[in-house]
Amino acid sequence: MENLIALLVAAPLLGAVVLLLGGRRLDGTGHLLGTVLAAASFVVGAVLFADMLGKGAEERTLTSTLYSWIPVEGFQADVAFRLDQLSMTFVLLITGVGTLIHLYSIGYMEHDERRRRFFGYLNLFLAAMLLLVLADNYLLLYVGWEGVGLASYLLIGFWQHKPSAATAAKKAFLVNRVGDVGLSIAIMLMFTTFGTFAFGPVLSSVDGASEGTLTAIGLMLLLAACGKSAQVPLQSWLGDAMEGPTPVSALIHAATMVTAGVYLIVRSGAIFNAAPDAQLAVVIVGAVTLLFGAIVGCAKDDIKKALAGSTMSQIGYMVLAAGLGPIGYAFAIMHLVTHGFFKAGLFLGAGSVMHGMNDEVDMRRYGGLRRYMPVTFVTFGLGYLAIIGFPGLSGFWSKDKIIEAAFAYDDGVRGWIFGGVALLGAGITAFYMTRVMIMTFFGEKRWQPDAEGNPPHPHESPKSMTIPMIVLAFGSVFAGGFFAVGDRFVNWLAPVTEFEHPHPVISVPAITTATVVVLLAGAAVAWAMYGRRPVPVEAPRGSLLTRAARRDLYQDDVNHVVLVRGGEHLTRSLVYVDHTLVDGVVNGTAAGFGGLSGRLRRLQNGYARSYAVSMFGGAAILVAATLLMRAV
Amino acid sequence: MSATAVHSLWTTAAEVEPIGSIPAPHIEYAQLAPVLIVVGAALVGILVEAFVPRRARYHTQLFLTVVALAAAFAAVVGLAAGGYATTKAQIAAMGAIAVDGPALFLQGTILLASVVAVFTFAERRLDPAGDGGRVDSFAAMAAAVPGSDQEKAAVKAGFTTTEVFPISLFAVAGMLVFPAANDLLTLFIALEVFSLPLYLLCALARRKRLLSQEAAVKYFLLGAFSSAFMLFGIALLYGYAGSVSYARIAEVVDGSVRTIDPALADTMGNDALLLVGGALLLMGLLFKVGAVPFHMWTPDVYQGAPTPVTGFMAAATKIAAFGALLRLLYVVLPGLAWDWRPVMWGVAVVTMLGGAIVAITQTDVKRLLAYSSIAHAGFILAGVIAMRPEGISSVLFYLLAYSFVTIGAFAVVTLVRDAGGEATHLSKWAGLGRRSPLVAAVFAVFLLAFAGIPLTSGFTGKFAVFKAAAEGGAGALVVVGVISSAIAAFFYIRVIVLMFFSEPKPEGPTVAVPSPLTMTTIGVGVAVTLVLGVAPQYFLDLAGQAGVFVR
Amino acid sequence: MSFPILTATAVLPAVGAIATAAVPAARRTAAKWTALLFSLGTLVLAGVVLARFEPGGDRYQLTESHAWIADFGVRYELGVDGIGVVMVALTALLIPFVIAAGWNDADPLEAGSRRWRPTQGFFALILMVEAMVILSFEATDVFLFYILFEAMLIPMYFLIGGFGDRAHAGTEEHAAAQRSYAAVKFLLYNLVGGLIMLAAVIGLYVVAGSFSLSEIAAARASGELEMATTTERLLFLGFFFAFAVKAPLWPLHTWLPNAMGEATAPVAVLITAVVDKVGTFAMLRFCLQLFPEASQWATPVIVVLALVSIVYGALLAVGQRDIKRLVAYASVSHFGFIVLGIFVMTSQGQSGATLYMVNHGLSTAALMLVAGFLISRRGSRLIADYGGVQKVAPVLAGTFLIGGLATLSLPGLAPFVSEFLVLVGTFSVYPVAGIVATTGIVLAALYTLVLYQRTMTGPVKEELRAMPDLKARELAVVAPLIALLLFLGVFPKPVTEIVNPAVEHTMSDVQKQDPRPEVEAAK
Amino acid sequence: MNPVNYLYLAALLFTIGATGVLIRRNAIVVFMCIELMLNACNLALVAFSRMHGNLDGQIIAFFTMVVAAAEVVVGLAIIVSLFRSRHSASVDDASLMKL
Repeated sequence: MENLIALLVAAPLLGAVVLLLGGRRLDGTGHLLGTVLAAASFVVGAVLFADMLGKGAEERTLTSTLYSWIPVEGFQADVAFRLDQLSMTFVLLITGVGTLIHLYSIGYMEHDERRRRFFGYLNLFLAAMLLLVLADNYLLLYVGWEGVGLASYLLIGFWQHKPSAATAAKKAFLVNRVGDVGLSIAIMLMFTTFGTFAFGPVLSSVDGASEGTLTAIGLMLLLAACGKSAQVPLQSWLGDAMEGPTPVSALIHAATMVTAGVYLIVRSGAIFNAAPDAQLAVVIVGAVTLLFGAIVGCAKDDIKKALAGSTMSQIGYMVLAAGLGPIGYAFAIMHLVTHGFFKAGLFLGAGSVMHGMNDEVDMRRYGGLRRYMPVTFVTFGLGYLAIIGFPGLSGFWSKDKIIEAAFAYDDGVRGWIFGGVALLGAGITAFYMTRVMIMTFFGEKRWQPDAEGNPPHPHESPKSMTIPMIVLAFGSVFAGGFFAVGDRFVNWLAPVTEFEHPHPVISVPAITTATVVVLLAGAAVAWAMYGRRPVPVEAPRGSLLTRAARRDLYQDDVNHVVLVRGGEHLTRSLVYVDHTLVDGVVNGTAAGFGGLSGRLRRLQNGYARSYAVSMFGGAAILVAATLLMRAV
Repeated sequence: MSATAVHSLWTTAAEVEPIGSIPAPHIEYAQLAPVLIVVGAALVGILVEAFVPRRARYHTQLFLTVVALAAAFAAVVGLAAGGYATTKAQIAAMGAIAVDGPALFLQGTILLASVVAVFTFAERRLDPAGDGGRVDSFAAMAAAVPGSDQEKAAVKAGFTTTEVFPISLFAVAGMLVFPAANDLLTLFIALEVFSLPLYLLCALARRKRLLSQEAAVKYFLLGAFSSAFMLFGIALLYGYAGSVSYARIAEVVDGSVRTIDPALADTMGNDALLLVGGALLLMGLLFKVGAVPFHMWTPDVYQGAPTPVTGFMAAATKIAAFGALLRLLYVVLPGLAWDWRPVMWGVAVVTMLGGAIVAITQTDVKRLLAYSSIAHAGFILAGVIAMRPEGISSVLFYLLAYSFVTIGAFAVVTLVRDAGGEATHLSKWAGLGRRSPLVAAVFAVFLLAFAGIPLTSGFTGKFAVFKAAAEGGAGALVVVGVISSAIAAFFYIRVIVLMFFSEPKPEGPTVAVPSPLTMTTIGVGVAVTLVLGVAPQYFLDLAGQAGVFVR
Repeated sequence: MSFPILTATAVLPAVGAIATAAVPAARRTAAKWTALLFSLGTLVLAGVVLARFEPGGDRYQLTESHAWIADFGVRYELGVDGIGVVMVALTALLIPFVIAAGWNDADPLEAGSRRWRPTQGFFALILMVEAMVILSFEATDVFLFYILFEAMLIPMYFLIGGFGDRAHAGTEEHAAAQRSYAAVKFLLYNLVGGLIMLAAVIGLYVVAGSFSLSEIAAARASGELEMATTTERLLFLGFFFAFAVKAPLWPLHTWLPNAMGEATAPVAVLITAVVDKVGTFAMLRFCLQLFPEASQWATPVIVVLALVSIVYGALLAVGQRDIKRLVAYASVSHFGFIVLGIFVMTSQGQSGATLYMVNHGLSTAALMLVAGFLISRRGSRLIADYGGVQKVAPVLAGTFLIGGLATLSLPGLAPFVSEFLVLVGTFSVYPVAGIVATTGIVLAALYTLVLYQRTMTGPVKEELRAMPDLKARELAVVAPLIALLLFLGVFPKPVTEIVNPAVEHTMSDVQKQDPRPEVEAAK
Repeated sequence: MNPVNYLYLAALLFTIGATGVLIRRNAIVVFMCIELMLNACNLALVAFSRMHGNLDGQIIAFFTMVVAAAEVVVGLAIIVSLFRSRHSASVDDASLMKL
């Protein structure tokens, strides 16, 4: 069985290599090959899953070491895999959703002449992501970590001829790099502290290390997580990442890659458990992002950007949960999975809408689409109900648990604060998602002809696109319930993440009711604002908050002024310094000698008698010096 | 003067030599063979000028000269093989001449250098042939006024100044004696014997005669001036020690003298005589090696003199002068080391730096090489100062290496010509590498050797002297030397850049194809440069064995 | 007396150089092939050396020793340790690519004098450089090394000054001026460094009375050779200065951008990927072995300089408008990493540094050569003159991207391994330095991706519409490099296991132990 | 009388000669000044010879005269040729080569 693990990664990797090196001759069949290999990976995952279920909770962890990667004195980095319940969860999510989205892309990218390459990149992503979750040590995880970053870079910038896409891709990579600094420093800290960075040894010998060190490691891991999972303050790239093709947004920037941060934190749970300060930081980041994303989501008219905001916010929930420690890990992952289903579904739905609307993304130019694309409408609607946490659907189970856990964060003020934030978030979520729903599928048509002037003819998307949507819709409806009933999911994960029951500051039923009330309120407000009144095609100026939210709360502007401008000035001045100062010193010396030479050679004035003088003087000096030597 | 005084004069004299038996001087002809051969050949050369018909003179003289030099060299080798360089080293000719390692090594070097230099003297393919046949780079009729009808006639008739061969032979003879001189008188005579012919040779350029004459005048006046100082120094030393023999003076200086008569005791008490005398003598020699501040004749003379002569001077004079300097400092004045070493330090430093710095802004190849020769003099001085056997051998080696590079370089200079004769202005050398890569490459090799780039003789020599200096505790001097080498590198590189990386000028000079003579000179130069750079061990051994003075 | 394989590795290219130079002016292609074949032959020999080298064996293997200049205590002593053998292999490996990449760079534009043979000269010089570099990696005699260290400047100088990049702004004269300025700057910087080293070399001889690395090291170890602290420090500085110029280390780096900017891309690769490595290699071999105490004394300063190089180089790379200068500054940054790794004196640091030399060689070669192909197509080095290349020449763009990703040391590509090793090695002894250095990886991403974005993405520039994609020859040059980058990225073991023993030797020279971890982790 | 005085005289003459070389323009006169210096040396030599009571000094003096004569031959030849081509014997006119 162990040997199969490598196969999980190998299959999509093979696909990537073949598709990218294959050249034109694969243009016809490339996408099929890619999809098949993704599916193959999923099948392998399923087999391993079945095998795992067959075992007792304790011996479910599989490890396999392929070879010693970097053998250097006192430094052991192996290419080794670890398949336990946690990674298995991810494997299934990644390969499952991944396969569906491959399927979807076949239709979605039909008319793109570079489709083969697109599938190559998708496979590359799957390979990297699987490597990330299967790695048995942090360094190998780092490889996957940057690998998914690369894949996301390539896919965001897939339409490279669009400057905006290229810029977005670059931005994504750079912001992620900042996070990666955190990860690499964390790894170095582990190395200096434990002399290794393999999961087993590190996590099992945490007790020995000082809390300060662990806090440092924790914070560094958090920084990494912020980068990858678009958490404040490194969230700015996610919105722009929507430049990529919609399947990419669905797979990478909703379902899987962006959740890697959560995985990292949960995986490193032992470290965080021993470093409460780090945990607090995690919780705060989660809470802030949760609100940040939600607010941004409320103001965006670009459907994908709105969903992106929501993603940010939902991941905020997960991070918050992960920060709560053993009471939250399981729920974080659970929400991660359910979110994977419904957010992917939502994105695919959005993609399907755009597909029918000449790639229009502005919701103000949609309206009344439910009649024209029923399947999309239904699936999207179910996803919508799921995400707002409508009782009974996936989102309800996972999110509600997180809110409970948040209230349970050390009985007292903190519990109230973070619980409240989580609760509030739920309300805002309901608001902006309702807004999206209404603006897209209800109300009157506000369609506009596209740049070429041909009006849109909305139509349902081909089967290859709708089937994945339907499957995901099922997921978004039932997954949560399935997981929650009898704490299936929690028990499943417990051996890895350990679990203790949260004890909220107020009773669980109260919290649940509060949640439902809040979300209904949110939905109602949204209906009042967008359902009852007609939606203007041109966005109104809007309140201060709205305008701020449209500009991602000015975070980009700050970055631009501080980092970009500042950086440009810095480099420019450095270039100047290098040229004038560092170089100048040398050239100056040379010039100095030249001048000296020019002055000295004037002594050579051509007059024999002056030469004689110098000789005479020289003789005099010689004599004088000799006598002087004797004198002293 | 009273009779007793007169008598005492004799009697005191008698203490040096037993009364009444002033023996007939016995001369070890064998040991002096090199010098004698050269002098003899020179005299024959005069006769040839007198009696052999003009047509035949050139070949006769060339043959005679080369054979003489070769024979002399053979004699040197013979002596060295006979152990005179090491075990049987001795003072010959009534104490006048030392036959020892350094002397023989330097004589050998001088002779070799002279041979290749004479080849360039004899080069006749470079200047366009006149009606009277091919001509070399010496004046058709030195006595004629430049541009006068008389000269035109002489040129038309294709006269050539074949006297240069005997003249140069005389110079060589003087140079052979100079480093071997074992008393001050011989030293002085040798100095004049090789200086006077050089003065003349400088005046004999075929082209640019005004410059040539000017060079001669400057060289002559300043040379005479310096030799006057030197002579005065000799006088004072003689006054101090009461003798001109090196051995004797040395004894007196370090106080190991056995018999002290009252007069000697009197003068010995007066250090001023010794110090001033020594200083002036030193100055005379420093003038010849072209050390700052006695260097100022060098650029002008090097530029004005006929290029073959310049090469000859630059190489041979330096060898001879440094030989004499070594002998003086190591044999005569070691007892005075504490006094002269600091002074020489100063001289070495200013010479290295001065030569290198002034060279940066030179625009004439020959002047450039002149200044570079000054800088090199400084490097060699660093070795001289070491005051240890390695010092001697390293200097000997350096001289060997340097002389061939120099002659080669100047030989290359003779090849680059335009209407006005040699095109020595640097601007004309632009793009030479494009027009005739071979010549440029060869010259580049020489320049790199001057710059002391590894795998050339220049590096080995520089390393040797610096090493000796460092071992002699002159580390600071080494650092200065290194710095000035860096400065020097700059202008050698400049020439290379000019030759290879700048576009050739349309009206640029042509590169004359020389006869086998000059080719040999250049070829030997390159060969020696590379051999001494890559596999110098044999020659280092030679210099090492030769590095012991007889006293 | 077995076959002197090490000498052979140097002699073969030298012979090749002569053979190439001897090819008649008209037969340019013949000259090229001669050069290529000889370089391949050298590669084979290097392979043999690699094969015959036993990682577990003596420190110096395949040694040769012959009397040379007894007066100076100089012997012709060769021998390779793990580091040396790897560097030899790297050099021998890169030269064929350099030659193939520069295939048409030296064809004379106008028919000059019939004796003017630029093409022959170009390839002959490259082989000459190869010979000297290889020998300098094998020399275990300080004097011999010094000679090569200096002598290799001359052919390099002619390569830079004589065969400039034809893509230049402004007139031919201006370009020529720029070129010779760059060449002279290169030569003077290194010559000054070398001469200062010469003083130190002489000093070393005066102190130690020998030039043989092994002898001196042994004498030092046995304590029979005592160096006064000041003496040792002065000598160390003399040596280090020369190597720091060559490496180049801030603030002695300014010759590199000029040289790499003006030279043709292959020559630029030769400079940064091959010749400069001699500097870092020499730090490892000579500075640390001969002057361990002084090295440790100087470590803090050097670490700081290295950090400055890393950050400063990267920032300047961001600020460049000229593609090749950008790569040059990137190299400055990378050399900062190498020096850092060498002087933090931990096994990881030094293994990393050695590995880094190899990987940097490969990655820069890849990036620079592709850049060269790009530049030769458009005839401009300015980033601003490009845009949207990936649309017209996807393969070129792809290879360029991979080269760039290697430069920013993306995990999975070789440079990541070495860079991370250096970082870990640094962090374990100088945490702050480690963190500062880590910022370098962000900047690296910045300049690489900005370069890629500006040149390859966006709408296609008019002038580039007709740009052809990589030709077979060019692909043949780049593909193997990329393959190697990938291979060593996932499986660096072949190199590390050769390097490790050598590193342990060095560590014992400087009497350093790796810091123990805080906690003994439960394995 | 005390031979030391001759030395003082010699020194004086030598200095006069040297000064002459430095201040006079006419090549011939300069040359004569040099001759004067040589003769000063001769005087010194002879004086020392007297003091030490051996003959070396006197012998050198003779040699010096010969050398001086030789110098005259060479020197005049050069100077005359210079004079003929420039119609001036001023050493300062001969300053084409400088810097």
